[in-house]
Amino acid sequence: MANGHESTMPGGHAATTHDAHTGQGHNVHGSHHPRLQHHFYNMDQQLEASTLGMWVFLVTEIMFFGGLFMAYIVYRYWYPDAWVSASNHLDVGLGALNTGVLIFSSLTMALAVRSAQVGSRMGQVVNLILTIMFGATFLVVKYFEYAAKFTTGKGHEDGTLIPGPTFSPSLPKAEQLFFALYFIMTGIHAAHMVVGIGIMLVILAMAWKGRFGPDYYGPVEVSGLYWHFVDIVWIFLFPLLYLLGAHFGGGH
Amino acid sequence: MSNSHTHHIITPVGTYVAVFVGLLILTGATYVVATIDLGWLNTPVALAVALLKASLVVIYFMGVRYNTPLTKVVVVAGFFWLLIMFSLTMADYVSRPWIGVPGR
Amino acid sequence: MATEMDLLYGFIIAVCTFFAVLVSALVVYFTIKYRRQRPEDVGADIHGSLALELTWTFIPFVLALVMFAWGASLFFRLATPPANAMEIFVVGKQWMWKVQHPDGVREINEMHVPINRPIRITLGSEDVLHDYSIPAFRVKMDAVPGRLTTLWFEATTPGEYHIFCAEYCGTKHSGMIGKVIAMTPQDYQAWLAGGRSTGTAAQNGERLFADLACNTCHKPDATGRGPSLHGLFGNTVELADGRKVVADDNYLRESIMNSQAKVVKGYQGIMPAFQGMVSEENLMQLIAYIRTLKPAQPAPDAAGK
Amino acid sequence: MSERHSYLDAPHGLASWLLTKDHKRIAMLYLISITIFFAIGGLFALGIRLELMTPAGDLVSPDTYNKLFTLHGVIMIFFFLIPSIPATLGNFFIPIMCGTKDLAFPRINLLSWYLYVIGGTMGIAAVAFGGLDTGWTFYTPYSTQSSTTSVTIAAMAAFIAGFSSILTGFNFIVTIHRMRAPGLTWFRLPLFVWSHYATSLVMILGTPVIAITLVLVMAERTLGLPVFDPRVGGDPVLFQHLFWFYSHPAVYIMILPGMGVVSELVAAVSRKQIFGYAFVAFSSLAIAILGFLVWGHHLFVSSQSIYAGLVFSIISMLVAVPSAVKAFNWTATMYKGAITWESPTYWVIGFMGLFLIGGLTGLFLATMGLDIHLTDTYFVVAHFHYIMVGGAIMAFLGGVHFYWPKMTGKLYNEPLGKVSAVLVFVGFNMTFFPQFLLGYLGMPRRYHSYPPEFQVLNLASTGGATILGLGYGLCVVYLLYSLKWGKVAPANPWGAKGLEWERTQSPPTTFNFEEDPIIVTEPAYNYRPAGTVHHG
Repeated sequence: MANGHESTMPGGHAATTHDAHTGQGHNVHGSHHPRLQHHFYNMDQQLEASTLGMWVFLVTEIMFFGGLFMAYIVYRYWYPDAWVSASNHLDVGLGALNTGVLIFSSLTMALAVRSAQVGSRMGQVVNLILTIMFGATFLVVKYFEYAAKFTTGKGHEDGTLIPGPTFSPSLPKAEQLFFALYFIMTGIHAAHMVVGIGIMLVILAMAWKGRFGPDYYGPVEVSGLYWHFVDIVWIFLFPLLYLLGAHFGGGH
Repeated sequence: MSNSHTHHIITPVGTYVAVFVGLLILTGATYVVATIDLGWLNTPVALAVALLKASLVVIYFMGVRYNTPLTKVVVVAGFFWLLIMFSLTMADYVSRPWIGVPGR
Repeated sequence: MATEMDLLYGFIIAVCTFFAVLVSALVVYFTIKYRRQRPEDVGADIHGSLALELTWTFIPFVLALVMFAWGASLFFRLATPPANAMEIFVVGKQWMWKVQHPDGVREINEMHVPINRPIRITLGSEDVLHDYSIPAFRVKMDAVPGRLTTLWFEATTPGEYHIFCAEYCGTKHSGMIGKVIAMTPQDYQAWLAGGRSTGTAAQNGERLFADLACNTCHKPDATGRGPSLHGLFGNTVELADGRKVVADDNYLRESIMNSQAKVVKGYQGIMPAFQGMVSEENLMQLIAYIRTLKPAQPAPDAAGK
Repeated sequence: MSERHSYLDAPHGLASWLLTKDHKRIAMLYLISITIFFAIGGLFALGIRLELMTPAGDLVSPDTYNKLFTLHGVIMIFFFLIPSIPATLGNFFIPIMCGTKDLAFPRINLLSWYLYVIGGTMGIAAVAFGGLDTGWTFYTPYSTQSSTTSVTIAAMAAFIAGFSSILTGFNFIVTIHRMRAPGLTWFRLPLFVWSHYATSLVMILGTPVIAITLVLVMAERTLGLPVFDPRVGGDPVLFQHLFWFYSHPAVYIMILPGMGVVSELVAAVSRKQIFGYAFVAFSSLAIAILGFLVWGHHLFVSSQSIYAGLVFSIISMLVAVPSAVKAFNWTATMYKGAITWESPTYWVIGFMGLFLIGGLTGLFLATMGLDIHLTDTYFVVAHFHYIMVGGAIMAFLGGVHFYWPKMTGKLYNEPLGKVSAVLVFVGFNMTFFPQFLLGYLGMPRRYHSYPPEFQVLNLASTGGATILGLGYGLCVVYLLYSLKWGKVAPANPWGAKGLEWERTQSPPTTFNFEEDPIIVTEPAYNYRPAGTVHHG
């Protein structure tokens, strides 16, 4: 059991082969894997640690976005009318389009992880490229949505929808709260998308080099978790911001 | 602690595609429902659909189905804490008017 | 109230002192009594005692609940001013307190009050958070921009008492102080008579109501473009979206400053928002005036509210 | 145990430290950085106390004074107290107590330190670019509309430091779940690990909320996006909800690790099994969880609904119970112990005295009717200093004195260790006990000048602060001295139990253990192995 490799370099090769939790020695992968970090017993423990780590990190992300949703709930409770009328200024079609785009990207992401699990290099590369492209599409659509709010437009002919001095004076003041939250929520979401695309580019490069396979796909899976989470945030933002019902004469 | 080999189970492509189709259908459904006036029910329905969609992503795409119980606890805990924040803060906002008009 | 609060304070001090002395004494006693004699000594093989654990979980639990209940009942009384209280309007502004008496006398950083009469303070803020704190009466309340808050007290002994701003508000936070001057009712009346009044708060509010042209839309009957304000205060209002709210100070405040927030059923949201055009003091005068408006006709006028 | 290279001397060079992934080296990097920030925060405190010697605001201008107490708070909370025990002692000992070579994510651990340094540098930059005068609480609308100081830089600094803290907590959680040595079950873990687990929960669940809240403040200040602006109908009280959702639990980030250290110390100095292990362990979790449900007790006079106040008040009262359980269990642990009279004992007894007062005075503030009178006064200042300085720092220094031989391989001057413990205890009480009285008499906090009748108590406080400062200074001197001239420490100078004492050398090797430990019996607190004779 003693490994005797105390002087191994970080990322090195010292490894023993017993399970950390049951204490039962079992030789999963024969000799240790080159991607096994020195402080893990085996690849299973390493993978479990990294997925748990990502889930714990996603919990912090839930709370991070949670603060925004909290503000949303409070002001929507206070100003239901302003919320409905402000929602009218958003483009439901583009919002729905982006929802679809993100769902597509989640599918290709899931397939990219699967390709790594079954050891298909091309599958990983193709699916990751698709994921990145869908992500980029989302951001482009978002750009056009933002641009429409930076000038005058239908329903706000006398000003912009940017809270502050240029905000359309004919609209209720509380709509500024809506748009402040709209820009911050979608902005932070978009920032997460940008980070996600950056991560996917790195993963793509690694996949291209054939780093991943059935024994080692932790990085693909873990970054996939992050990508799906960003998708989930949008799944909530879409109905809460765009679909307040009033567009179509409904209640709220 | 679950068997450490469970996460090696590989989801078939068909499952992923089915979930994907389901998500698209739900997106369409929530859009259609929003066009119908359900009164106060509109938002709960929209949220329920969103929750369903999110659950599909979490369970299938993110693979919680095959993950350790600990992962499930972590996911639930995240939402539970969110609920704590929402409910106790709203306890303030909802009950502010209860005290009535001072001096009356 | 101050006496009752000090009684509770005394009770908690007694409980705390008891436990602090108990634990400290035990720790010191054990340290001396069980001092290690030989380097190789180890302690007795004791792992715990369920009975003890339950005891020292239960006793603090009960004591905590007693403190909670006692404190909460005091708090409720502090939060609900008596109906017969005399109302004084106070506005916090960086860095002064502006005080407005019911009959219109105003002062800055001083507040003259009669003794043996509950005083209710309606508190607003012109800029940032402040806090109107009078330690001698054990009361304190934040002045929150965007809303009106309330506190009340009753002075029993003539004298001068500190007013502090207790919520940090910038450069001269520690200079935002003043004094309460509690006087006998006769002295208070004499003091009021010596002060220069420009009419009562409600009279000033009435003047403003005309100056700001509120009266062109809000007419005594339901004929104006805006709802009638007569008999409004303290009653329930039905909004355009079907919600019902009580027309309290904060409702009136919001409807003036941020008029689109709550539109009354049957009316258009056409009133301009007066945020930035009406000072907090003027706002209080307007509210004082609107409160005085009695129903125009005896019959209940639900639609016009 | 054969002498091998310790983590300190293999490999050499500055780069090997700045790029290290060794949790022990990162702990030492943190120890150095937080000491620097403690010194800076302490200087600001010195400025505050000097100003308050006289009732008139005559030493510094009001604006300078406001910056002094703001920066004192920001630096002490975000850059000293929050990382203090977790990032140093926790970082160093959690992997060892879990019987593993490192934390689960060594690179992220290093990243956490770099984020801390970047945040800290921005904090210093905020001082350079006009300071900060909002109070550490960043209350709106003062912070968003009124203040002309570098609020954005400071908020960014706290934001980045927050992520450093999240990463630490996240690493601990994964490590404790996934990296424990074979056979090291949860109930064989030292209570230090339990309390850090609870702390980590607070870090990962609470910190993101302050992060987003600070983002909202920055957005309102720089981009004009009004989320808390009352002029468009926003609610400043919403900021307070979001702020205290993190910042009240943050108090437990500061004190829970201290409770963990004290649990270790009480058992070790008494050479006795901790009394009621499960109760102490679960009380940590109870404090962490209940701690999330009480933030509204900071809002009793802020126009929060009184009904919500009731809920927050009663839960606040309940937090007192697990804290009391801990205090009673520590006391009971000493019963029939074999108590040494060495330095760690002095620190731990000091902790218990101060924490007791700090905790009990919390009851006054949780009691709604009394809180109205006491909140925003020096009573509150005294209360939280008893918890954070009397509790957390006393425990931190107790832990440093206890673990110093293990961390550095050197023994410090034992008599001086006792002298500084006594100085800190006496100085602390002199500084902060008068502030309870000041608060009861009504002196508000954050006051640059004050009515003359409060001067005597303020003078006493300043006098006490001098002694307190001497105590801390002395500590630094003899600990640094020991690094060069101290006696070489044996592996287990206290005769304590636990993996860190019995299975590693002093200081430990890079990978901690000679061989990976496999645990068959509780490693910590096992002071009475079966069959030994009772010494009475």
